[in-house]
Amino acid sequence: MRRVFLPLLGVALTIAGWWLAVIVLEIEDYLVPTPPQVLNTLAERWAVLLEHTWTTAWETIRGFALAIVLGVPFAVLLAGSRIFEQMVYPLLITVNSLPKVAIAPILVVWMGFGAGPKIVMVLLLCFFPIVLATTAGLKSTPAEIVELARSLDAGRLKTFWAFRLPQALPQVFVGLKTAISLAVIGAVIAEFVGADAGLGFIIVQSGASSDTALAFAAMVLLSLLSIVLFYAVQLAERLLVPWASEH
Amino acid sequence: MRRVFLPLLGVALTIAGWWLAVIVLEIEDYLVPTPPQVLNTLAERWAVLLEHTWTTAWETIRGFALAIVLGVPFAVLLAGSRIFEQMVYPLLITVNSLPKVAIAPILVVWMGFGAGPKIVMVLLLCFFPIVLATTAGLKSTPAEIVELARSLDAGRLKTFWAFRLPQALPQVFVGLKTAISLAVIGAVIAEFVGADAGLGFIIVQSGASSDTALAFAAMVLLSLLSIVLFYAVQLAERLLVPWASEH
Amino acid sequence: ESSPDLAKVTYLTSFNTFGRDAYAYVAAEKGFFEEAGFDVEIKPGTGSGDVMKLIAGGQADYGVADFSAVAVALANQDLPLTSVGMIHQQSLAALVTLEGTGISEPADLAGKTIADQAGSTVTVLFPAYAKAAGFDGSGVKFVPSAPPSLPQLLASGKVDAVGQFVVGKGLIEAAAKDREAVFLPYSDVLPDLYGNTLLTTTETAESNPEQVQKFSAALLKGLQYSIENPDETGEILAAAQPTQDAAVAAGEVKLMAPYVTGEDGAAIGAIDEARVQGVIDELTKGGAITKDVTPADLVSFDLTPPAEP
Amino acid sequence: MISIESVDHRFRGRAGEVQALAGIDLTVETGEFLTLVGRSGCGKSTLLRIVAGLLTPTSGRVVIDGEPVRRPRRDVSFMFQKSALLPWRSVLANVLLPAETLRLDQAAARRRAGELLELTGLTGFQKALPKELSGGMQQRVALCRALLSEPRVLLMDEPFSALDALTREELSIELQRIRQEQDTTFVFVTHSIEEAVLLADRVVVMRARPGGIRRIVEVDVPRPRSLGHHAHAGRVTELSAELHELLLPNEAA
Amino acid sequence: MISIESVDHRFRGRAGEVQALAGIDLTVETGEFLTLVGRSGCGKSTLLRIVAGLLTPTSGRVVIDGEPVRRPRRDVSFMFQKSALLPWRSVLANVLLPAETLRLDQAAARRRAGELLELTGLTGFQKALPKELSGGMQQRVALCRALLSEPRVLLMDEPFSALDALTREELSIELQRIRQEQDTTFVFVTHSIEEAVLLADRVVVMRARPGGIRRIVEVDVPRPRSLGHHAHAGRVTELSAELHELLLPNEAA
Ligand SMILES: Nc1ncnc2c1ncn2[C@@H]1O[C@H](COP(=O)(O)OP(=O)(O)OP(=O)(O)O)[C@@H](O)[C@H]1O
Ligand SMILES: Nc1ncnc2c1ncn2[C@@H]1O[C@H](COP(=O)(O)OP(=O)(O)OP(=O)(O)O)[C@@H](O)[C@H]1O
Ligand SMILES: Cc1ncc(C[n+]2csc(CCO)c2C)c(N)n1
Ligand SMILES: [Mg+2]
Ligand SMILES: [Mg+2]
Repeated sequence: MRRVFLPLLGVALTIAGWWLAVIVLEIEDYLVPTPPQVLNTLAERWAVLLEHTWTTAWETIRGFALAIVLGVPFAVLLAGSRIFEQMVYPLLITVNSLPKVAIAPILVVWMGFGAGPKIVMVLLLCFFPIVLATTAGLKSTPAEIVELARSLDAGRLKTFWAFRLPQALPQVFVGLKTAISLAVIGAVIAEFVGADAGLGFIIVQSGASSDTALAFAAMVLLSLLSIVLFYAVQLAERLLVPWASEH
Repeated sequence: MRRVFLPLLGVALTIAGWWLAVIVLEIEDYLVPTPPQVLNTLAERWAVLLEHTWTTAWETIRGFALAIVLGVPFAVLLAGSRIFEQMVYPLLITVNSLPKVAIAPILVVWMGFGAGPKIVMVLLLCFFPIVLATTAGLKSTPAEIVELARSLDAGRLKTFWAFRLPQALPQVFVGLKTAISLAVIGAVIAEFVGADAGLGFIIVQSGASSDTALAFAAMVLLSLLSIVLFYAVQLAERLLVPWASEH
Repeated sequence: ESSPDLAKVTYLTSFNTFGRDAYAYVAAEKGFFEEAGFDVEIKPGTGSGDVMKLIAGGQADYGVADFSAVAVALANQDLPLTSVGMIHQQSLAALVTLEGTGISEPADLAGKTIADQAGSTVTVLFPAYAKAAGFDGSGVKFVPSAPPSLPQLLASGKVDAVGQFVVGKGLIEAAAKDREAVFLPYSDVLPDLYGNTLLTTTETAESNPEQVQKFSAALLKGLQYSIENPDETGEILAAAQPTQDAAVAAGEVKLMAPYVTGEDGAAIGAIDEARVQGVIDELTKGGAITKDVTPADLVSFDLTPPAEP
Repeated sequence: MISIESVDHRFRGRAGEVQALAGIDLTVETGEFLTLVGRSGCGKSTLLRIVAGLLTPTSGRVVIDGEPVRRPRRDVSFMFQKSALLPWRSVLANVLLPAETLRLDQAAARRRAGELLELTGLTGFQKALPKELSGGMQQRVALCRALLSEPRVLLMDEPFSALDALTREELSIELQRIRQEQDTTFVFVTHSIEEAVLLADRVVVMRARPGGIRRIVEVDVPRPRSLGHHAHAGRVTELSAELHELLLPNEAA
Repeated sequence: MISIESVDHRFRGRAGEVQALAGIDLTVETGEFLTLVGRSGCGKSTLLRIVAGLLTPTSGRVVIDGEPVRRPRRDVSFMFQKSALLPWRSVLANVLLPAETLRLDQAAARRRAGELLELTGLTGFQKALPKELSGGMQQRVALCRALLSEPRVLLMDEPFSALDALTREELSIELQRIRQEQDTTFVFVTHSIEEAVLLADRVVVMRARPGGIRRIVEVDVPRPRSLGHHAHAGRVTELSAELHELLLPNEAA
């Protein structure tokens, strides 16, 4: 009960805080609309907006899954070889530090207007946090567990699956949660360039027509999407790491 | 020696890879320039570029520092109270999931054209990874250390400083490293929107004059800045967490 | 639904799917493209720079971009692009301020602060504009800002004026609430400045000139129809793009109409070599163009519609 | 005085519910040295943690010096079964930890830490990190830490389990000295009957599942005591045999 | 046969360099039960880890069955001083771990795991997580794990330190049975002289700093042996006294 109720209360408080801010700070509604204006827009256009939300969600999910599939093995390589790590880190940081808005057009020129560039952008944003956290998690295996694995003559693969990964899972999930919260942004940024669907497209459209209520409606959906995805990851964590109780 | 040499080799390989990609994939230079073109630009305009790099760096550093100063205590509150955590998380995710490019203009309208919006933007990007990792770190204190702290009648503050934080530091640093790699992007995105200095400004400007070599020169400096800041954080980690050897 | 003998082409709007770009949807809806033998996929563009890259990179066959931006890009870089038809005979670029700020004519701008997209036509050609308008532009401070924030910066009083297209009147007034927007179009003092132009690759222009001309003619027919029927245009756009408002779009089209035809009554789409040279000269003076370019480097004059109607 | 009043404790775990303690009633006099013996898993650690205020019993309560225990007390020191050293602190810093949390006089604490490290044979390892120590050395560091604050009550959970006979004996003597000088109350868990008899005024023998008190054996051997041959060797052997008997599984008692 | 050939080991730590082992020469026959005793910190665990192939000695080498040890061998099982259980695995899954890594027959391994858990009194805790067990129960789980694969060589580092006397005795008998049936070679570290004498063919007494062998004592008491009173009690007492003597700090021997 509380697990569902408190987050909902949190959402309610967020909305209340926003409304209060709009009133108290006398923010003009061309800058930040009031919740009723946004709710109105949501109510009026929900069918269209939901469709665009789904477009963004599906891009996000695919990119995120790809980031896990590529990032975790990459982290295993990094954790396994100090030389590889030291050589590859600068490249990783470079890729991560490029402003994604600036490289989005390049991706579209390469890959076209389809879901490709969006998925790649989500991947680009999610990869680093996943790799960083997973590497750190894999490396933090306690000495006695490493020795145990060695003494049991566990091969590389077995050591990874049976000893290092389960131990690293709590940290891997920190990376996944950081990543999923960025993932949606990745899709949206890619949609800013070369898209005719998705919440990012809606935001650009509304931005250029000063329809702040529409822009905020899209951002509300974006946030909800992020929250849902975040809690989905958290649920996966609860199921996969039940032994790591918190203190 | 190796600690410096291998990352440099990594940088060299990155550049070589880029060059190769430009040649093999027959990428046109209006899209991606070749390394010599970029080096040329760097050589010709290094004085100006360095000044802009410094602008971005200083914004980044202040925003990152602010994110630590605000994020760590916030994480302490989150780790300490389950109710607070469950209520506040949706808000955090919301803030984190907003595409920063979309809210940058609002910040500029509020705070003007100075360093303010840039610092806030860096803060916005850095806050979540720091909070997430720190919270996870603080919560992963082993049961026996929690009991030890309790049995020694350590107060809340002492428990934090002497027991939980040192134990969480390796994980905190994962958050800091994720954050610092995003920090520079924050500054750059804010500069896209309303600035007359900084690497973000250079990128926008070069875009308008179709000077891709200049844009890439700025991105090279951006990457170097990110790499330097990343390794600075890593150095801090080495100094502060020497006891956590890696396995 | 699409007939197999139609040529499939991709077309990019200049920026998103507003009234100012609605004519492409009109050409599609009214069947002009199909009549000309095309099955056109219309994609929203994201500004001149991206449109040029996407066409050059082969992701789109045709697209629309600001002619000044095209001139700068083609002069400074090796972009395999060419103009094959002019959408706006006069540039839509303008400076906008609000009533009550004490600016009603160009000279009032002296010493003021203006926000504009970095490197946009408004910024680049401001010295030429000031000179032509006869005031001292050297004291004006330009603050580079993101396009979406421009109306808000103006409304909040952070700046005295912003760069904007003349069709953005509704946009500005939506932000400024009851205050009226005062537009100072560049075309008032720089009538030779072109607005958006239709682009394709030099390769397409050389290898398939008939196709280019057919496409251009179909698109321009849509343009013509749209300025003649702005309200219907708004509805066509809203039908194709549910997030657009028909009335707002119609308003934009009405504002844009005089810029499409131009003052001298040139045919829709026509490009004049002398005027192009004039644009190049101004951009060179302003420092935006640093290399030698000729009008022929920018425009395929043999493919453009004839100047006289 | 510590009085344990009808304490029950149940754990709910993966393997179902475990009744760890049932109906424990016990009084420990001030200055008494009480040892707890019993088979592995019979609830000794659980009982000690309840006395320490680290665990709230399912029912019943513990009263120390007239005050019901709700949370750890400053005058009670607990030595855990696992050393629980802070891996980022040097040996010395680990030992000095209570000086920080309990705000002891720093200079005096440092002096005492030096003495304790000397006593436990750890001089020269002050700067070492816990992971650089052998198992027994880690246990000795934990012992030093528990002794630093000169507490009124010392709860020790198998403090000598990783130590050799000689070290055990030396440290046993030290514990007896501390008790004599400071009138400290000891509750001491051990698996060594020898140790129990050597140190205790009374030995509490526990039974398992559910954990309960089987018998309390008074050790009526005069002090100072030491291992090996002495005047009361006969009585010691007798007591040891009795305790051995009591620890047998079937309910012989 | 295990032969340890002039093994030296130095650790470089925060507190400077520690010479943990110096010039160790020792041969353990196949099927022999060797116990290692020595004061805490004298290098017992270090020696065991070198034999296990977990640590490469600074100089010297270990040869098992004619093959120099470079990394852990599949036929050698190591039981750590700290239990080293995987916290995310149930008791049963922890015990079955070697079956996975060494690819033992699954059905047979499950049967054996059930027997071992029964033997160590852990039936009913198969599904429990390690943190839900008492210290001694955890140690028993680690013991079951070490025994699962029926190794040729068993290296055990204080395997009974957290167990009560009775459980120790029961498990000692089991170890002796295993040795008899499978001709397993044991190297067994303990702090209990009683245990050393009860189990060993030979007891190696180590000296500390640097760790070395002080004396090797042959236990010439016929098997089966058990604690308490029996025919050879006199010899056992004698040997125990000798070992006590040898463990004294000053170089008496
Ligand atoms: N990882 C390490 N780094 C530095 N020094 C170490 C390390 N491991 C052990 N030592 C040192 O080596 C010496 C021997 O340690 P070892 O663990 O072998 O002792 P032990 O005989 O097993 O002691 P105990 O009976 O207490 O377990 C000790 O002085 C210890 O400080
Ligand atoms: N956190 C826990 N969750 C579930 N069960 C627990 C927990 N802690 C202890 N138990 C159970 O309570 C019982 C008593 O445990 P306790 O640690 O008190 O035993 P002990 O007498 O100290 O044993 P040992 O001599 O082995 O240390 C055991 O059966 C154990 O499984
Ligand atoms: C989000 C966004 N909205 C509108 C435009 C188009 N636009 C409006 S004002 C202006 C500058 C004119 O000087 C431009 C290009 C854009 N590019 N990006
Ligand atoms: Mg216990
Ligand atoms: Mg040891």
